Amino acid sequence: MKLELGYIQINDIQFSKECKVENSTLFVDPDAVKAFMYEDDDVKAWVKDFSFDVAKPGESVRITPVKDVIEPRVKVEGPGGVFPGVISKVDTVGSGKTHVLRGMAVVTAGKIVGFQEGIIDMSGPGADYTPFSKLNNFVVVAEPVEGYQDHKHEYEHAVRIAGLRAATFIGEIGRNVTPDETQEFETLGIKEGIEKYPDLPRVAYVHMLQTQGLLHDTYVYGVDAKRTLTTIINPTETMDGAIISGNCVSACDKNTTYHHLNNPVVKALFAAHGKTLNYVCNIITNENVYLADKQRSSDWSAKLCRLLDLDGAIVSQEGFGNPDTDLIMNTKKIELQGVKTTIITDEYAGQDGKSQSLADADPLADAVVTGGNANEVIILPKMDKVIGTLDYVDVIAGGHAGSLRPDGTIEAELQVITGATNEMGFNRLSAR
Amino acid sequence: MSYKVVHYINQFFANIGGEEMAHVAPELRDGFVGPGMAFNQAWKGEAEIVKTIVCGDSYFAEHEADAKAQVLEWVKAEKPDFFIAGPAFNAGRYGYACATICATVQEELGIPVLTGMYEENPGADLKNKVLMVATANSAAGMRKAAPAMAKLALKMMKGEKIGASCEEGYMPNGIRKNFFEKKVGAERAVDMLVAKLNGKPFTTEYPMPSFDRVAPNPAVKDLSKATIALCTSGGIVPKGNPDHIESSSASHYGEYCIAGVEKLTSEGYETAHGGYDPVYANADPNRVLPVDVLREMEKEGKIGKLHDYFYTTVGNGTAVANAKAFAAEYAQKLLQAGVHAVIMTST
Amino acid sequence: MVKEIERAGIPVVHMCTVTPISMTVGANRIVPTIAIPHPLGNPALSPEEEKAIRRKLVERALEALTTEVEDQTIFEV
Amino acid sequence: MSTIGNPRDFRILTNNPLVPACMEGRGLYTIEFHPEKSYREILVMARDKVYAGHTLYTHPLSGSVKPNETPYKSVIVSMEPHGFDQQYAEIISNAIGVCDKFVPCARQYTQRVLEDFQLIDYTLLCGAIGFDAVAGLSNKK
Repeated sequence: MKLELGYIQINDIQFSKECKVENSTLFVDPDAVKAFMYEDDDVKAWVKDFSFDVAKPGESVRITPVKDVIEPRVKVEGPGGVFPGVISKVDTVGSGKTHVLRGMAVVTAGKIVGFQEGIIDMSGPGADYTPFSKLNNFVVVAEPVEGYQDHKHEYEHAVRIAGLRAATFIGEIGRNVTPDETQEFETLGIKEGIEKYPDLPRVAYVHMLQTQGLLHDTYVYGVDAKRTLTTIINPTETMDGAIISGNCVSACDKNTTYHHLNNPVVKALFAAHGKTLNYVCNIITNENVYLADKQRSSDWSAKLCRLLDLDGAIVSQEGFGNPDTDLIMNTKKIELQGVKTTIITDEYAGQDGKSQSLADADPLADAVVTGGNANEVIILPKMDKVIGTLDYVDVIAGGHAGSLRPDGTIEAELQVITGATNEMGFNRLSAR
Repeated sequence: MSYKVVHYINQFFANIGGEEMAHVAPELRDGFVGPGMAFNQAWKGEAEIVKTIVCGDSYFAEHEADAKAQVLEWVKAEKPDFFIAGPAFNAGRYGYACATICATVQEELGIPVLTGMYEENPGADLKNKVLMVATANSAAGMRKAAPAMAKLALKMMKGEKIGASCEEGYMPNGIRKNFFEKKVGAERAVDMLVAKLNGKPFTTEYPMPSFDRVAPNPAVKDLSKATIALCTSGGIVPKGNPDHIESSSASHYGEYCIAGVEKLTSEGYETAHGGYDPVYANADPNRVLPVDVLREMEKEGKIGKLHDYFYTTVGNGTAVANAKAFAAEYAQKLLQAGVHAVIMTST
Repeated sequence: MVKEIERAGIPVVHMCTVTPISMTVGANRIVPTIAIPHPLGNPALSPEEEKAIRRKLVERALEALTTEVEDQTIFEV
Repeated sequence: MSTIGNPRDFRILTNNPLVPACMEGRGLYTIEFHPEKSYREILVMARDKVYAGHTLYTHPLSGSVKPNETPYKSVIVSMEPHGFDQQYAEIISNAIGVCDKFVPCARQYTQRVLEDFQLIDYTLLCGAIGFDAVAGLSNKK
């Protein structure tokens, strides 16, 4: 399957009645975005209002609490449309051409639950830890209707859809723009691959999806992934939004939809494809709460690795605690099939860095890449402007009592920063 | 004004002689000796070696207590800002001496310390206690080792933030620290996998907690002459828990004298453990720590002696790293007290 | 923790109810005990009987200490 | 780790009031509600069951909300002991170890926040056993 991505560089965002991209500036009409979001019945039912803002790299701006980050894309050639099964029809995506508005993102923010977390600082020390400080962010803050408290499931769904719709609307603006740069990605059929690269090791990416429940879900072609068996997906399908995030907890190591669209493992494997390895496919598997599900899913991961005659696999994780068990089960079982693994995780080694980092361990997991210790404490200075609300900073993960100081600085663990210790290996942060 | 440093080296690096001179007793000299010159040069006047202590490796090994006391006395008198030892490279006894004396100075005098040696040097067993720079396995590595040690030492003297082990060159000491790599994690993962697939060396960024096994020690030959100590992770403490061993998440261990105690009574002892129903242990603490039976057997001559102290921690609540550290610490006390065997009870 | 004592060169016997845990923590000489809240006792018995059982368990532990082992060994009572 | 689990064998250990409120009497499981127990104490109860040979059905660290944040926890173990399983024992004892490495926080939550924590724990539990969380909420007692 072959997909061409056409990158349209966005260096600035301006509100304007006319929607267009000109000289790397996105001009967008927030009212039009709003109208497009409200075309969805669930959004209409649960979201009272949206407000819009733009946050640019280097500004003294803090966005919190962040729900999701989404890169606008539009399918210009080939079957299907972006976010299949959710926004577009369920047709298989991943081939043809897709335009990407690179250098920007749609960020959804606003409270869903009272301990909602996720901070993006656009400057200062916090900005070093989140990849989203380097983007021009079109921020959508959602406000729930009265009485939403008893309907958190529905409201979370509505905000998720609203974000995807905003990104879809903006992506559409790039449909007829000539990309600044294009890049092709292709993986081959099993037999083809073996014939073309007879001497290269066959490698797949075992992609673990957060699937524990409300605020901890991931959707594949619109299907709640906790109700799925471990399966195979083409890496290019993920570039068209086949996997989207419904995960709002543990800001530092949740995979936003932006991460899924720009999966760094997919990128790194394509870079090595045909040179040092033969990139076969992605295997997606879940992280359920029920232990028998874990056993089944990890058995299937190992089984598929064997069936595909792999030599190696990279396993990535999402979230804290429970998924450590899936990570170790997957790794152990895949290694026992004779397939070599490297795993990507992050650590909760305590504020002093002295505790055991993972909730599970196995000697077969001997090649580990870490996204850093999420318990490490950081001081975030006061910002001139807050998009969203600081009401909940004191209750977010990693913040501790008094974490919002009177002078406006925040003392908290890295946990609170969106994407700080990403377990797909998106960042340079590590630990020893 | 420059920082004052005391340097510890062995007879070989002081040019006294090799193995045949390893018996020499500690000696205090003014200024730098041998490898100290390289440190002074690297520090460019910001820090300076004011005294050098030279000690034979065999002397240290055979008269450890005396050697420690002598070194402590000299260091204390000098009141330096920093204490540095070695580098010892692959010399086993020298490495042991450097690590041990650093640990002692750090603990007793509260002075920051640093040493350096080859990672497989037996002295490196103390790497979680004493910061040590990893060096080559022979003195030919001095040209690289000295500047690396000097740089880290100066940072420590200035009280600067110490980065992750791989940035600063010290051996991983069990304390995880964040830093920024040159490549993103996914690229590192692909590089690591390709190395692993090609049978090339790679280094995991997070070594899994040790699954090491310790081989069993030889059996006790004669019980009737043996001193047996009792230890427990069941949290048995004197009534009222005088040391406040927490019921969970214990941050310290208890050491209690039971000399002359015939049996543990519910008036005298209780459990601080939060992880199980305490009713049975509180009603009769011997159910967790069998002092009554062992005292009886001591009287009957079945065992030589029940050790005067027992050691207690709170099992599941204790962080793994802490539990290990506690046990390692009291194991040394038991060893020094001449205990022959231990009965450890767990709930 | 048993491992640290063993590492220091002192033979150690681990008296523990859940022997697989004892295996996991790396104990070499293991004596299974009665129950988690009262490893060396049984409140259902009379004090005399209870002490007799405790004595039996401790004797077994001492026996373990005087037995050479090469690998992790459970000394059933 | 082989037991599939019949709902009749589910013993739900919980300190979350939303669990009995939404689930009591709506399935074959048994709910053991311990409002006075802490998050950690629920884990310890589960551990003692597992040590006594009961099956651990759900992961004790369900959810990404950290143990020092949410006061609520629900874990399912078996009604009957089916034999000691080392893997369950490791999972539950590791979970207590993880719980202990988080710095305790003495934060006072508002009722709203507490309810949100209850909701998350409840929905994670529902997800694990296929109980319709939304239906349960709309029939809340």
